[in-house]
This record gives sequence, structure tokens and C-alpha cells, in this order.
Amino acid sequence: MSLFGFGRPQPTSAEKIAAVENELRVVAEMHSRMIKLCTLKCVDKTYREGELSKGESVCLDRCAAKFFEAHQTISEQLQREGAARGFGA
Amino acid sequence: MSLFGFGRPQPTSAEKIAAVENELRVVAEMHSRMIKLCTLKCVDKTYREGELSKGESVCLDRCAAKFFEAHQTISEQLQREGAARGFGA
Amino acid sequence: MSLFGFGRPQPTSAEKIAAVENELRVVAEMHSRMIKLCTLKCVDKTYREGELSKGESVCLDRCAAKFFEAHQTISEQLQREGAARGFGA
Amino acid sequence: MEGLTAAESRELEQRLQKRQVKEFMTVFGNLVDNCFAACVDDFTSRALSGRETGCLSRCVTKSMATQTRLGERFAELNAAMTAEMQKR
Amino acid sequence: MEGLTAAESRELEQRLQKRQVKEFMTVFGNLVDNCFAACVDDFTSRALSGRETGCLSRCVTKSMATQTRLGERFAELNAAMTAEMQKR
Amino acid sequence: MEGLTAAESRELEQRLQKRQVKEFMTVFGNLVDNCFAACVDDFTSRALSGRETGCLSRCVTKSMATQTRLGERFAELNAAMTAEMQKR
Repeated sequence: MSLFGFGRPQPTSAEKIAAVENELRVVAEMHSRMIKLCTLKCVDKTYREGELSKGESVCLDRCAAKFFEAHQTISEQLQREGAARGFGA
Repeated sequence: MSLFGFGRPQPTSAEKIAAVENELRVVAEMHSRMIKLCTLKCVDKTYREGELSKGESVCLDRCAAKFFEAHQTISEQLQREGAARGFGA
Repeated sequence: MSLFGFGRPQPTSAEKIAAVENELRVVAEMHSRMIKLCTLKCVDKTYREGELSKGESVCLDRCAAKFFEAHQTISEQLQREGAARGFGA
Repeated sequence: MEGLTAAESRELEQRLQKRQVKEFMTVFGNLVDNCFAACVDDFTSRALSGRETGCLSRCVTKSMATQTRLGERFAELNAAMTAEMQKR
Repeated sequence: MEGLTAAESRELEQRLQKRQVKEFMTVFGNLVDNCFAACVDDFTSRALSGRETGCLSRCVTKSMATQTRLGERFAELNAAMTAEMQKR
Repeated sequence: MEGLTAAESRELEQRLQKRQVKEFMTVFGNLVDNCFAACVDDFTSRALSGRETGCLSRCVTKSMATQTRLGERFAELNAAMTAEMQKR
């Protein structure tokens, strides 16, 4: 695209929309991933109670913070090492 | 859509098609979800036999009925409570 | 399509593109499925080491070969029996 | 499909075909996952053993029987639910 | 949504609505999976038992509370991360 | 890509790019799931511990090595299978 794109300096409508859509998809996937992982880590699966206990609530808050940190750490490492090793090829 | 839709009283082709498609997707997802869950609950994973045993068959029939009941119960509860709590926001 | 297609002997652009796209999707899904299954079978989940051990590497190679064989075996059986039983209906 | 023009019906039919292909692939993929995970466990050789091949074959047969049976139940229960909803 | 024309914004909005429907279905589907897997275990009858119904109901309530709580945390953490990135 | 016009090839290429983005996201998402599930277990604090950070880093390195290795095997086996099919 950058090689052959000299004839059209402006991104097309479809490209602009795809870019915004993509960014929102990344955020949405991250959100649902966090729900899945932190539910697994923190919520008691016997469902004897319908409300979150104090312990579960605190665990969810910390799990969310750790998930964000891990997500960022992993992204950065992949960018560093993946660029060198051709990750995903 | 209902707030700002006064200028176009008829749904467009794309909207009508999307509505039918969506309904079929809901049914299809429910179907594949049922297969996954009831296989997990009822079918022996050692695969010493290639045919369903009588016990497995009966279990699958009951599991299907329970799955439908649970699906409906959960949908209704989500509609009741979700409307009040802004579920999914 | 083969029954009623006598009026248009050439596939349309959309059909040709869909066919190529579909084939590539099948291969891509097979690839990601293999990664998931063979990681599960072969890679130690404690992550005390960051490099693959000799044993893990050999296991991955064999798992990949077995996965391909299994994939083909299963496809063939489904074609044989599925045609007879109307699988997927 | 009431309320759709001929062109809309054609468009819808194409989408449904696409969806069916996708669904078949999902079901097939889940079957491969399940049967491989359940049956293949020996990584001392590159080729499937007789035991593994037999297990895979029984797993495929049983999975197809499961799907046929659950498909019948699904159709019955879905019809009953639809009838129930129209009575209300 | 800076840099989009009115027509592009409309198109984008339609896609986002489609995405939201899809996401809601994913979340709902996962909830059904989780709660059914955790609560339904007795296949000696076709109807849900009182114990199973109660478990499902508590599971739904708790899952909604979990999602609300994690949604709040996600919004906070995402805002903080975005602010952090703009400082650089 | 025989049998496609220039316009069709362009359209196809755009779709393939979209597909690659999607696939990368799937692979990345699975990696996050696996590594977080395997490494993060201590919820007495909000910040990752040194042990967790180290585990995550090794998990990412090992997952990349796994993907590289399986990618090579996949390419070989796929080429062999394609050659086999064309012989028939």
C-alpha cells in the first residue's frame, strides 16, 4: 500500500472507517477477554451467593489492574521481539 | 433509530435482511452452544464405543430440554434485571 | 447452483473471490487449531524456561504431523459417513 | 420470508449459504478439537498409532450421532417454544 | 471521530451498532455457557430442579455484577492508559 | 491467483489484509489468555509481582518460539499434502 499508493495520498472512506472500527474491536476484545479471565480467577463457581463477596470484588479490581499491566507488557515485548523474529509469519 | 427515524418510515433492504440474518444467527449459536455443553455433560470422553449408549442418549435428550429451559430463564432474567442495571454498558 | 446455473456459465467476481478467500480461511483455521492443540499437548505450562526444551520441540514436530494425519482422516470419514447420514442437518 | 422483494430474497439466500459454510466449519473444527484432544496422547512417534486411529474413528462416529440426536431435539424444542410464544 | 464526513460517520455508526449486537451476543453466550456448566448437573429428569433454577438465577445476578464492576475498572484503566500515552 | 482480473486481485488482496489483521488478533488474544492464566495468580496486590512479570516474559518468548516452529512444520506438511493430492 505504501509502495504503490503514490497516486492517492488520502485514505479512502473505507480505509478511514476500517481504521476506527479496528481500534474499537481491539478495545472490545480486550474487554471481553478481561471479563472471562478475571471471572475465572476471582469468582466462586458454586454460586451459593448471588452477590459478589467483598473478597471477590477486591480480587476483580486487582485482576483488572493486573490484566491491563500484563496486556501492555506483552504487547511491548511482542513488538520488540516480534519485529526481530518475524512473529506471525 | 426510533428517535431519529421519522424521515424514513420503511426499513431499508439492508435492514430487513440484517434482521432475518440476525435471528437465524441467534438460533444457530444457541444450537452449537447446546451441542458443546451437552456433549460435555453427557458423552464419555474415552471413546471406547463409537455408538451412543442408552444412558448417553437419554442424558442428551434431557440435557437438551434443560438447556432450552435454562436459556429461556436466563434471557428473561437478563431482560428484567438488565433493563434496570444497564447491563452490557 | 449447478442445477440452475445454466444461464451464467462463468462464476462472478464475488464468487471467485469468495472461493479463494474460503480456501485460505480453511487453511488459517487449521493452522491456529494446530497451534492451540499442540501447545496444550506439548508445552509445559509453568514457564520456568523461556526457550523450548529439546523434548518440547520434538513433541511439537510429532504433534504437527499427527494433527495433519488426524485432520485428513477425520475429513475423509466425515465425507464418507456424512454423505450417508446427512451430517450437519 | 414475508416482506422481502425478489432481489432481497436472493441477497439473503447468498448470505445464508455463507453462514451455513461458516457454521459447518465451526462444527467441524470443534469435532477435530474434541477428538484430537481426547484420542491423541502418544508423542513417541510421528504417525498415529492403531489405538489413536481407532479412537478418532469412534469419536467421529459418536460425535455425528450426538449431533443428529441433538439436532432432532433442538428442532422439536424450538418448534414448541415458537408455538408457545405465538399463543401468548 | 475527527476526519470523517457525514456519510462516513453514518456508515461507521451502522457498523458500530452491528458490532454492539455481536458483542452483546458474545457476552450473553458466555454467560449461558458458564452458568449452565456450573449449575446444571442432574440428568435424571427433563425439567430443571429447584436447586438448579436457584443456582442459575444467582449465577446470572453475580455475572451481571461482575460485568458492571469490571466495566467500571476497564473504563478507568483505559482512560488512565490513554492519558499516559498522550503524555509521551 | 489464476483466473482473476486485476480488479478482482486488488479486492482479494484487501480482504486478505483484513483477514491477516484478524488472524494476528486471534493469535495475540490466545497468547494473552494463555500467559495470563498460567502466570498471574496472586491477587493480594494491584501490581504484577516480579515472579509474575518474569513468568509472562518467558511465556511470551516460548509462545513465539512455539508458533515459529509449528509454522515451519505446517508449511512443510501442507506442501507435502498438496503435492500428494496433485499426484492422485
